Parts: sequence; C-alpha cells; structure tokens
Amino acid sequence: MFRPSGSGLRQKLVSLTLKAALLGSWILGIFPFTFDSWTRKLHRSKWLMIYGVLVNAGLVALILCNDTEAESQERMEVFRRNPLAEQINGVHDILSLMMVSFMLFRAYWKSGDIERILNEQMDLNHRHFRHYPLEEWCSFDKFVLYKGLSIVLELASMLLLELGMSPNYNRQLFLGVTSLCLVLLGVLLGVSHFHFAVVYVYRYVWTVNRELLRLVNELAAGRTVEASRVDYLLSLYNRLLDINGRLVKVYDYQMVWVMVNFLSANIMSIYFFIIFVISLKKEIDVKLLTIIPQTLIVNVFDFSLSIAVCDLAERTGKQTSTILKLFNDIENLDEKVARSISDFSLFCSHRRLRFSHCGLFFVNYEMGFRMTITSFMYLLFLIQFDFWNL
Amino acid sequence: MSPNTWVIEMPTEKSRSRPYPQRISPYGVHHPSRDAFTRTRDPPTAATPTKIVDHPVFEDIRTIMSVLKASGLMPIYEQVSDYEVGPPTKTNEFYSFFVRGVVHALTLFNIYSLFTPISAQLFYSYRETDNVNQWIELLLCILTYTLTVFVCARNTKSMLRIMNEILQLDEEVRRQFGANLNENFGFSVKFLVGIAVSQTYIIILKIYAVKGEITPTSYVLLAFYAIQNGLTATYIVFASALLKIVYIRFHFINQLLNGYTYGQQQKPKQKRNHNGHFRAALMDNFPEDSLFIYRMHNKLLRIYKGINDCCNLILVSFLGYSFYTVTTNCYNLFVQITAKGMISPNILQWCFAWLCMHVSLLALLSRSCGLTTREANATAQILARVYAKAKEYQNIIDKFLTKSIKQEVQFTAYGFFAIDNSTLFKIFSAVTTYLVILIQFKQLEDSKVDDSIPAQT
Amino acid sequence: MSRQGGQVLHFHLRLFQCLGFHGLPLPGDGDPSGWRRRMRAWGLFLLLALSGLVLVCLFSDEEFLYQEDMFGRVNDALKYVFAELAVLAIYLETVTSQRDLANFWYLHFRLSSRMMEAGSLRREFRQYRRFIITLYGLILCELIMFVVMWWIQPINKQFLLFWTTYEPLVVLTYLRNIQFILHMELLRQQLAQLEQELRLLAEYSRFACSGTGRSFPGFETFLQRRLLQKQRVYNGVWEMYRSFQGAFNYSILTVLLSINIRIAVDCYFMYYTIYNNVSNIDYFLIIPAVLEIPAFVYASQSCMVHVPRIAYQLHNIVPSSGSCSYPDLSLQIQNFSLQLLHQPISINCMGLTVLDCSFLTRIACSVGTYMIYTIQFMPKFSAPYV
Amino acid sequence: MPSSEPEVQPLLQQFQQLFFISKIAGILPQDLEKFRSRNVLEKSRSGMVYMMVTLVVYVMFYNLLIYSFGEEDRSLKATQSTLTFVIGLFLTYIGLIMMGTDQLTALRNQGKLGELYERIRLADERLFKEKCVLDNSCIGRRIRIMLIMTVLFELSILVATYIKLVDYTQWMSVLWVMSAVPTFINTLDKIWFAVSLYALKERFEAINATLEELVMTHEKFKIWLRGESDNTTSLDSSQPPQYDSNLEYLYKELGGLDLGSMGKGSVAGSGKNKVAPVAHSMNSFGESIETASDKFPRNQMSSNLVYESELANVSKVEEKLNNLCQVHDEICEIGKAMNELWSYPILSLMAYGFLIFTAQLYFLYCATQTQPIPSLFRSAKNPLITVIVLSYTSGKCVYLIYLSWKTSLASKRTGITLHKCGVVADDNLLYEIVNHLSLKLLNHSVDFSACGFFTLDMETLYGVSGGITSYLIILIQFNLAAQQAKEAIQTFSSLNDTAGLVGSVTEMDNGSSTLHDLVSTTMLTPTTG
Repeated sequence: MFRPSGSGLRQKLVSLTLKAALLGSWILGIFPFTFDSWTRKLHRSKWLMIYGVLVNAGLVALILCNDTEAESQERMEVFRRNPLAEQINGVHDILSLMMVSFMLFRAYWKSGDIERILNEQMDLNHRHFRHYPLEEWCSFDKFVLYKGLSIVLELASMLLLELGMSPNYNRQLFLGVTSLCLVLLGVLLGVSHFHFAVVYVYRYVWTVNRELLRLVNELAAGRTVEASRVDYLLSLYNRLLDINGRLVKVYDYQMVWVMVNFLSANIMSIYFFIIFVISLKKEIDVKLLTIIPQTLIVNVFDFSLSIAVCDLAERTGKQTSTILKLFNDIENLDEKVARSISDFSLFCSHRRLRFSHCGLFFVNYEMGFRMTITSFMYLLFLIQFDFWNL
Repeated sequence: MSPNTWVIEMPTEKSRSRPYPQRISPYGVHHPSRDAFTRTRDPPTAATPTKIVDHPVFEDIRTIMSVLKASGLMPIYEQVSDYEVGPPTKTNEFYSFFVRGVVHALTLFNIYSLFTPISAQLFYSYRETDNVNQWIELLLCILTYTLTVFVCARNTKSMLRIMNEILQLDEEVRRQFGANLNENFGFSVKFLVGIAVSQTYIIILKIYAVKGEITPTSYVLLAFYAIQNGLTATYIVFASALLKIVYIRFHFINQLLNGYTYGQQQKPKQKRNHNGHFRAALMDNFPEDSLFIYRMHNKLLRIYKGINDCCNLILVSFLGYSFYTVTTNCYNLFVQITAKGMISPNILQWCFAWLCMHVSLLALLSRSCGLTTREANATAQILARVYAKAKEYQNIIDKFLTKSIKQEVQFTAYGFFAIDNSTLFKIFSAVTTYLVILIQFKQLEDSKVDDSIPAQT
Repeated sequence: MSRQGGQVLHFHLRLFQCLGFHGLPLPGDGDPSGWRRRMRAWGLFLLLALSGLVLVCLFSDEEFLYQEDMFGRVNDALKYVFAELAVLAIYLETVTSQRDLANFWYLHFRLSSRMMEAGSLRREFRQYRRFIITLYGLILCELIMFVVMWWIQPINKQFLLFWTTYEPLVVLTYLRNIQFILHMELLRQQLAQLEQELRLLAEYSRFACSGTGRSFPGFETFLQRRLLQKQRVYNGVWEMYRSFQGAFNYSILTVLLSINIRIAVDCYFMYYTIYNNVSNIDYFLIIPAVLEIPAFVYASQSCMVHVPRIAYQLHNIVPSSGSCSYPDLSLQIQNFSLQLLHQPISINCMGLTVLDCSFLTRIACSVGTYMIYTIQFMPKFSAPYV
Repeated sequence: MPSSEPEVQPLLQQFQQLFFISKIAGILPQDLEKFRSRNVLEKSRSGMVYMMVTLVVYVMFYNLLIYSFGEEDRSLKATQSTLTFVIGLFLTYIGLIMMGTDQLTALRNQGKLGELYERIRLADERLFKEKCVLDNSCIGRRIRIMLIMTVLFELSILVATYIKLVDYTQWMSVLWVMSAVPTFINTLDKIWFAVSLYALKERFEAINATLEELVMTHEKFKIWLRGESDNTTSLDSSQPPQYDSNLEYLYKELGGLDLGSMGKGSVAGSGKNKVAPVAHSMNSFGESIETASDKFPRNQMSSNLVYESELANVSKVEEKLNNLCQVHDEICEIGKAMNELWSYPILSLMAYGFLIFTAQLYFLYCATQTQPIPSLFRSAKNPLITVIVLSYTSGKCVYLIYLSWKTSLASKRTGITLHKCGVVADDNLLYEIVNHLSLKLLNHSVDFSACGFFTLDMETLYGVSGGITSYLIILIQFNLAAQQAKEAIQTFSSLNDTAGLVGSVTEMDNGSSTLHDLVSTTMLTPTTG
C-alpha cells in the first residue's frame, strides 16, 4: 500500500516519505513486523521485538550516562532565579522518559492488534479501494508530507537546541545528543504510525463519500442505481469505522502521553524564555532569540498537525451525512435504494468518525482551542508565581 | 479538497431543465414594494438575460458593498444579468490589487514605526502593564486587518460563486412563487455610521490625549489605525448581512413548509399571513413542493457552508481581537474607577467608545449567526409537524427526517467553537475571568510596592 | 445451581443487607414483608446512630477535630459534615426507594435467565471478577494505608479520636460506591450479552445471504422474530437502567461529592501541613479515596459504551441478499435503531453531569482550580493563624 | 368543538386565588371580572394603568429605602475596600431590575397569555377525545402550597431581619418592608410559570400513560389468548419460584404492578403519573364521570375483545397514535411559546440568583471578619437568616430548572412508550406507523432556554455551581489581599520563596487541568462529547 499513487512529483515524495518512515521504524525497532509480499500480509517477528527492546534500552542508557545539559549556564541562572522552573524541568524530564518506555511497551504489547489492523487495512486497500482512481487525494498527500516535514524539523530543532545551548563541545555531548535524537525519532515515528493510519482511514472514507456523490449524480441525471451499491458502501463504511475504533483504542494512551508532553514542553519553553528575558533582565542575544522560538514554532506545528489530521477525518465523516441529504431531492427514487439510503443515514446518526482518547476528550479543533486557552492560562499562573518569587 | 464542492452542479441543471408550474408563495402574492432585485419591473419578465445596468444586484446591501469594493475587500464584479454576476473587469481587478498593495505597504510602515520611537508620543503609558496591553492590542488589530485583506483576496472567486448561487436560488423562487425575498438591511447602514462615528471620536480623543506637538507621521498612523478598525468591523457587518440574506431564504422555505402542517390543516381561522385559497389545494401538490423545498434546503446549506468557509479565519481573528479589546478596556475602566484620585475622563470615554463598538459588533454577529442556524435546523422540526394520510407522503417526510437526526448544522469559527447566541455569553464570562487575573496582577504589583516601601525604610 | 443469581452475588447482597444498603429480602428467605420491615428499621437505626456520632464529634469539647489551628479544624468539620450528608442520603434512599430497587432486581433475574447459567463457583467468580477485584482491592488498599499509618505516625489522642470516628463513615461511603459499581456491572453484563447475540445474528445473516441458496423460505420471519426478542430485551435492560437511576440518584451525588470534597480538602491540607512543617502525614489516607472515583467512572463508562456498539452490530445485519431483499426485516431494523435513538443509556447523577471519563478530567480540574486559588493567598493568609 | 366544551374544564380554573393575589400586587394587567366569570385572561386598560402605578410606586419607595438606609454606605466607602463597595452598589439595584423586568414583560404579553391558556384548553379537549383524562385538582393544591411557602419565606426573612438587624426606633425603618417587595413579586410571577410548566408536564405524562395502558391491555389480551391464567411469561419461567414469589409479593405491596407492564410500574413508581381514576374525574369535571366510569371497569377485567380492537386493528390505532403525536407536538409548541413569554424574566431571575447567592455568601464572610457590609445586605450579618435567604433564592432557581428538565424528560419518554406499542403488537403495518411517528417525535423538541444564552437543564446547574464557587473564592481572595495591603507585612519576603517552592510542587500536580477547568467553568459548557 506504499506504492506511489500516481506519477507526479508529489506522489513520489509521498511514497518516499512513507517508505522512509517504514524504514526508520524498522531500524529503530519500533515496527516489529515483517511483510510477506506473497500473501500481502504483515507478520509479527519476535526477533525484531527483542532487537527493538535492546536498541532502545541502549539509547536510553546512553542518554542517562552522559547527560550534559546540566551545566549550561543560562539554565543555571534561570533555575537560580526560580526553583519552580527547576522542579518543572525535572518533572518534565522524568515524564518524557516514562513516556518513551511506556510507548515502546505499549507498541510491543499491542503489536498483535496493530498487525491485525494493518492487515485489514491493506486488505481493504487491495480488495476494494484499489479500483478507484487515485489522483486527487491532495489533502492525503499534503498531510503525509507535512508529517514527514514535521518529523525532520523536530529533529533539527532538537539538535539546534542541544548544540546551541551547550557551552562546551566534547565527545560525551555528541553521544548524548545523538542518542537523544534517536530516541526522539523513535517517539515521533511511533506517533506518526497512528497518524498515517488515520490518514489512510480518512482517504477511504473520502472515497466512500465520492462514490456516494457519484450515485447522487447518476440518479440526478435520471439513470438508475441498484441498491446493492449503496449496501456495499455501507458495509465498507462499517468496516472503516470498526478499524478506526480499534486503532484509537490501541493508540490512545500513547497519544494522551505525547500530547500532554508536547503541550507542557511548549509552555515550559515559553516560560523559560519569559523568565530569562523579562524578569531576569538579560540582554537578548541572537542565539537565544533564534533557538528557543524555533523550537517553539516547530513544536506548535507538530502539535497542530496531529490535531488537524484527526479533525480532517472527523469532518469527512460529517460530510457523509450531508451527502446523504442530497438524496432527498430526487423524485421517484427506487424503493430499495431509498431503504438502503435510510439505513445508511440511521447508521450515520448512531456512529460517526470521531477520535476520543480513552473517553477523556475528543481530538478536534475545538479541543485544540480549549488546550490553547488552557496552556495560555497555565502560562499566566506560572508567571504569577514568578512574580511571587520576586 | 472536500468532495462536496463539485457535487452540487447537478440540481441546478435539473431545475433549469424542468421548470415548475407557477404557485402562490406563503408570503402571499408579491406586492411590488418588497421587491428583491429589480425595483420596477414585475417578476415574469424579470428573468430576461439582457444586462440591465440600473437594476443592480444586491442593492439592498448596496452601501456596505460599495464600501467594501472601494477598500478592495470585495471584487468589483460585473453584472451579467439580473440573476448572475460575472468576474470583475481588468481595470477593476487592477484597482483592487492596487488598493491591497497600498494597504500592505501602510501596514509595513505601521509595524516599522511601532518598533521605532517614531510613534513613541502616541503610545505613552500609564503603567507598564497597560503599555504592553496597548502594544498587543495594536498588533492584534494590524494582524486582523491584514488577515482580512489576504483572505478576501484569496476568496474572491468563492465569494462570487456564493453570490451567484444566491441569485440562482432567488431566480428559482421567483419562477415558482413569484415571491421576491428581501428585507430592508437598514441595520447595515446604521452600523456603518456608528462605526465611523466611534472611530472618529476615538481619534479625536487620542489627539487630545497626546501631549505636545503631533507629528504628521502620527497623524498617518492614527488615521490608518482607525481605517483598519473600521474596515474590519465593516467586514463583520457584511458577513452578518450575508447571513441575514440566507436566513431570509431559510425562513421562506420554512414558511412554505409550514403551510402543510396539521395546525394549518385544522385551524379554519387565519394564522400567519396565508391567504385562503392556498390551503384549499392542500397536500395534493405536496410532493413537488417537498422536492423543491429539499433542493432549496440543500442549496442553502451549501451557501451557508460557503459563507462559513469564506469568513472562517476572519471571524476567528476578529473574535480574538475584540475579546482582547473588551478585556483590556474593562480592565482600564476598573483601574480608573477604583483608583484613588486620578480619574481622567479622557480614558473613560476612550474605553466606553471601544466597548460600545465591539460589544455591539459581537452582539450583531452572534445574533445573526444564531438566527440563521436556528432557522436552518428548524426545517426538520416543521416537517415533523406535517401529517399525511397517504403512504407516499409519509415516505417523503421520513426521507428527510431520517437524514436529519442528530445532524444539526453549526456556524463554527474554524471549528474552534460554534458561533451562536450562547457565544456572547461565553465570551463575557471569559472576559470576567481574564479580568480577575489581570486585577490580580495589578494587586501583586501594588503589594510589591507596599512591601518595597517598608523594606527601604 | 443452588440459588438464583449464584452464591457470590448472594453473599455480597447479604453483606450489603447487613450494612443496611440493600433493603430487600434475598431469594430463599421467606416472609418478605417482615424482612422489609426489619430492613427499614435497621437502616433507620444505623442512620440515627451515625448521625448522633457525627453530632457528638462536631459539637463535643473533646478534641475530635484538629486542634492546632483554625484550618485543620475547619477542614475536619467539612469532612464530617459531608460524610454525614452522604450517610443521610444513603439510608434515606435505601428506605424510600425500595420499589425501584426491587424493580431492578426483578428485571435482572428475569433477563439473566437467558444468560449462561452460572454453575460452578469459578465461573461465577469469572463473571463478577471486575466487581470482586474492585471491592477487595479497594478494601485492601485502605487497610494497608491504615497499617502503614499506625506504623509511622506517632499516635496522639486527637488522631485516634478523629480516625476512629471518621473512618466508619468513610468505609460506608466506599461500600456504597462499590454497590453502585455492582449494579452497573450487572447492567454492563446484560448489554454485553445483548451485543454478543446481535453479533451472532449479524454473522448468521451475512453467512446466509452470502451464499445463494442458503436463505431458507422462512428466513426473514425468523430473523424478524429474533430481532423482536432482542428489542424486548433491550427495553428490559433500559428499564433496569432507569430503575437503577431511580434507586440511586441522590446517594450517587452525595457520595461522589463527599469523596471529592475529602480529596480537595486533604490535598489542600497536605500542602498546608508541609508548608507549616506540621508533623502528621495522614493525608496519605486519601489515596484510596483517589482510587474510588476512577473505579466508579470506569464502571459507568464501560457500561455506556455498549449502546453504540449494539447499534453497530444491528446495522451489520444485511437486510438483503444479492437478489432478494427483505423489506420487513429492514423495517424491523429501522424500528430497533430508532428505539436505540430514543432510549440512550447515559448514567448521570440527577442529570447534573454525565458520569463518563470526561467527568474525571472535570473533577481533577475543579480540585485543581480551588487548590490554586487557595494556595495563591496561602502565604499571606496563614500568617495570623500559625 | 362545542360538544366537548363543558366536559373539559379549563386549566385557569385552578388559578383563581393566584390570579387574585397577583392582580392585587400588580403583576398581571388582565381583567379581573372576565376571569372570574369565564376563566379567560383578557387585556384591560384599567389593569395596565393600575400596573404602571404600582410599578412607579414600588420604584419610588425602593429608591427612598435605598436612600434612607444608604448614609452609612457613603461613610463606608472610605474605610472599606473599593471592590466590596462596587459590588454592593451594583447588587443594590439588581432586585429592582428584576422586578421591573417581570412587570414590563407581563405588560408586553398580556394578550398572549390568554392565547396560551386557550391553546392548553384546546389540547386538553383533544386529549379528552383520545380518552386520556387528566385532572387539574393537584395543580390547585400546588399553587396553594407554593403561595404559602412564599409567604412564609418572605415573612420570616422580613420579620427576622427587621427585629434583629434594623433599629425600629426611628419611623424610617418601616420602609424596610419595601425590601421584600421585589422578591415577592418576582416569586409570584415565577409561580405562574412554574405551575403552567407543571401542567404541561402532566399533559405529557398523560399521553405516556395512555400509551402504556394500550401496551398493558394488549399484553393482557395476548396472555388471555394464550390461555394462561397466571402471569408468568415465557421469559422468566425458568426461575425458581420462591424468588419470583418474593418479588411478586413486593410488587403487589409496593404499588401493584404486574408482569405485563414493567414500564407502567416504574412510571407509576416515580409517582407523578395520574391517569384519572373515578374520584379525580369526579371532582375534575362533571359529566365525564360516566365516560370515565364505563371506561374504568374495562381495566379491571384482564381480557376481552375491546382490547383486541385497541392494538390489534391497525387503522384505529393509527388514528389514535397520530392524534396523540399531534397533541404532543402541540404541547411542545405551547412550551416553546411559554418559554418565549417568560424568557427575559427567567434570564433576569437566573442572573439575580447567581449574583445574590455569591454576594450573600461573600458578605457573610465579610461579616464574620467584622468588616462593614452594604446596609441592604444586613441580613448577611446573621447566619440563620442568611441560610433562609439562600434557600429561598436558590429554591426558586433550582425548582424552575428542575421542572423544565423533568418536562423535557417526560416529553422524550413518549417516543419510548410509542416503541413499546410497536414492539408489543408486532405487525408490519404498525411498525411502519411507529417508525414514521417516532421519527417525528425525535424532532419534537422542548428545551427551555433563557434567551438562547443557556438552556435550563441540570448541566447548567452544574456549571453555575462551579462558577459560584470559583468566584466566591476569588472574591474572598481579593478581600484578603486588600486586608493584607492595609497592614504592613515584614514576614512576607522571608516566607515567599518557600511558598513558591512548595506551592510550585502542589501546583505542578494539577496545573494543566486547573486552567482547563477555569475555562470550562467560565464558559459554562459542560464539555459535550
């Protein structure tokens, strides 16, 4: 399912991105499956799992043993100024470490389900969606490309941050930074698996929508449509929703962790920046002015992307019912077709394509808005505490 | 791109292919006073494709349109016929481009002067918190206006498409019912005047507030600042006027549907302006009417979504901007009131002017959105009130109802939140919270001052 | 199978009876009216006793409350008051809303006759495992906490008095909470069973319709009968849910509220004690309380998520096999799904808020907000009192 | 339909003394004589004049009251923190605003009120034609209870405050009586709303009850067809008898429901459902006794062919269900209209409740700290009176919210019972009808909202309570900050870094959730999934 969906440059780029993601996750051992091209199925392999565990454990150990970010003097000053920042920083470090380990653990534990889901997706792709023309998935391609771009940017900004903030360059530092970046890459790839899967679901739902539209147009043009096509689409929609539900259930804990972690990272960087610039009355040098904002921007970009993917899928799910409404103004519709259409719409009224992570919150723009406000007020309160400490 | 952008070509063709018999509108036979788009001529000859210059389309919101056209926010479209508008001519397009270019240049100059001491005399401060507030407010204003210009430049085609769809819809309504849908959009003119007045008032206040000799650059800055605010506000008024138009259409089909409800069937006495022979031929022309209504409803929903997509970003930024402005002004008011001694009437008037303008705009926006949304969702409820003996009628009714279970439309600000009457409420409760935090900051500063005094002594 | 509903259930119901939570006679003991009267009397007696206890604790000059300063006293008084509220609501509800409870159990036994007959004890344990795990896990946690407390904490008189009087109320609220969990668990089992049956139906219909000749002539009517029965069952389950709501509305509110208040107050108090270097660490005792609410919410959520799944399985039934389609069957399906739309199962305490997982976030939020507000003026505020 | 004119007695007949009192108090401008003679509300010019006069008089006296009690407030401003003063000044007039809103709204829609009750009467007639009979007698009882409670509350607050907190040596203190007028008038107005709402709820429940009765009779009919004498259906035949006997017994005792009608039992269990038995229909309307009484023994005999003709032949049932749904929709419409009429008063009432509740508690706190408080809130100086005031104010708001919530629940329940009908008599034609009607019912909506700002249901209550708590804490915090600012603090600088330390720890735990909640409490949105 990774083959280029067209001939254009963008499609090539997309397939390149997907392949790169696949390859990277194989190398980092967070994708413990082997692809059997004959039966077109994925198989879980113990060896890859063990390999992945070893690699990641080694990386984490490397980070822990040469962690050099302690003696960057800006941080020291910030921490000296308010100890709250130091505590937050420590908590955040611990949190992110736990996140990494937890993600890997979850990925291995649920690998059976992931395998089944992916196989079913490939099966769907091969059996049903292969026949549909594959040109204008512009937003699909766009999102895949953005995702790849965001991963690359994250890595770059991480490197910049570590190398830029650290006073003295030595071997230990480079070791630590490289291992850190590798672990980060692993986390990002693990998240991106979920997003790619979501994007695929979106693409399929989009195709279903387009087929429905085609039916509407045929009916409007006076041609007849047999009910079985609608039923077929309904069953496809059914399966897609099922896959989606299972997917969310597999990935929800990781996603919650990652979201919370990134959000707190954003807030922390703003917070440090503010302390450092405003209340510490430092003169702003170019290094600082470049490094911290770019990390911030990249983080925000990645975060908004992860929300936007889910929101896109959700909106597409909503469109299905609006498209079904178009069947209203078609006179002398066939009995069977009408019945299957009404079945379809009843189904839509019962279940829709939504992403709720362990029932805590739905992932869409609304939630993103809430989170933004939340983090803003969080920032306000932090600064207030900073005032207290003056 | 979402699929349902290229679907809707279908119903329009159909409606062109097979015109309906003339029928009586629920508004009664049209009297020429409330005539939509042509002032003098009567409906049957209205559909002639010849280009008439002196019967401009959308003349009921003419003034605001002209303002927007002049400021390059709206394309200066050509009127092909009474029911179609064409893309602007080269010269007009160039004019719009030119205006936008000027605006962007001014914006750049504005930002530059904000970060340089040129404008120092304008933005003096009472205390540092307020100073920061004012800077942020200015930046937000600039951002909003620039965004508005950009989005409008990008959405020119879709705006034209929406207008064309509205016109087609009106044409169909006209052909079916001879009804001319319009109301007076006096509120738009009133708001325009109000905005202009408040902006000038604010400028004057500012000029009085500034000490010393005022440099021409600061005059330019002030003028441009006022223009930015005014045009953004004007665009909001325009959006709500569009929504009002859609609302009228929705209301029309709801009224039409309302003629079939059992309430009308049972009550012998007149209720809402239906004339007698309309109910005489009840229910037998329900099928094609229902088809017409469903099609209209779909089209209207599409127009609604189109408007929503066009002014998504603008609405978000405007809401943020006005939210911030309202908060800071309330804060200033509070400071002024609770401050011992120095209460400057200048600042009070300034705050009041801002508050009035923004609160009224918010109220207008949320109200029009709420009305339109409620009307759009009311169709299913009204249809649920239609009781029919015959099976096929019941099927017609079910067809619609089944598809409208739990499918309420919403006018969202880029999906962040829905805009309706409750939005106003939410915004004000949020304002209170932020106000509380700001006041806490102020008290912190004060208490710090108190502490520092005994520390020194 | 000795008794209806199995021994595990019987045992725990008996337990709740002894606590005066379950005001109904159990299967197998005769003279129902006498039982009910006795239950009522017992509940009232417990209520009066506990209320008297609380009143004594609040107004006696013995040092039941925290003595050192104002805050501790106010906090302890708050805890007492809300625990008293909870107890009041619990027993009054037990006495008054017996009819809904009876309705619930009646429906449960009527419906569970179609579920698999729990023969052996192990199977029963497997059937009620969630409930059992919650119950004994929480009790164990509480006990461990207490043992650790007695171990570490130097025991003074106030401490002894306070905990000996306060702990019974806490335990009562916990057990009541666990009783809710039991009822919701039963509901969940019914729903899961229904979903399972519907899935079987769907698979069968798909199987029958996939092949050409397999759908025998009476196929449609057969499926329709089955669907009809399922509809009846769902109606029964929904009535169970309604009577659950009727039986436990006030006490859900008060129990959750008291636990919540206790958490908030103790978090605050913990901060306060750390900040004033007061040497007692009994705020560790809120850990079981923190575990209580997620247990409840998890149970209700897992019982609520079943309805959309049921709808999903229902729409998996294909009303048409390639050539021939069954209008009546699809009619039935539409009827069922409309019924599902009309009868949603959403567990809420008197409509105040739906008790799903987002409720957890909201609780954490509220506790957090009040913490922040109170903490922000803590350093100034505590100055006069310490 | 003049034939059924005498049978159904209009709802307004129960409103006699309420109308009289509110006429005296100047809440309703309608004509008294016409009401007494024909139970209709008609607009009368003299009533309008009278109302305006009363309104002016009230406002005048209230301002006089504020003025006469206000001098210590003016002296207050210097000493007390400005915030308390501003709040007090703002809160002084909210009661007056509320009263004005009520009276002006009553003036505005004096004509519409009569139409509303006329519509209710028509709906009653149609219900009566469908043989679902409901009695208004309990409504009269309700009105009396509410009136008595209102008077009790008002008098207790007034007298207690007057005796304890007002020095009644000077004659100006008699003016204190005026402080009770706005709340009293507002409460009377709200009693109208509440009772009419309750009447609507009863209509809904009567519809549900008739549907349930259809179901029950049909079940009995089927059982009778099956020839089983005892009531055990096939579902629970597998149970050991003794449990069944227990529960059977319980049902007999707990209010007599039997297997056929689980739903009816539980509905009757909630205890609000009144399908008129003979006694009620006797005191409710005159001639309808024989209709009711020849209708009633039918319920007793568990089976005969009448029931077969009820749910078994589709055409009659379709007619009946159609009519019931139309009445249901009509009642929904009436509810909407009623909400329209009372929207502004309810909005003002809710704002009043929120503000007064917060303010009273805040001033109670101030009083405990022995700080001066605005003189109109002197009732806050005594905790007992405060409790009464709070329970009175919150009782009004909460009861309205609760009632509207219950009403919408009752209206939603109709669809469920409709489906029961479909399921009990399973018959494809009936299924089609039921699907059609339940689709319609899904689209009937009764949600009561205050000017569309927020809907009146329990979730709003949740949000409001959260808002009250947080604002209360904020206010108290301000108060403390103000107090601290007065006295110089030396220990502050030494304390605060540790404060920052430990504070940061605790705040770290629940920081991110906190602010989410701030938003979600201020935007009163219970996060809807």
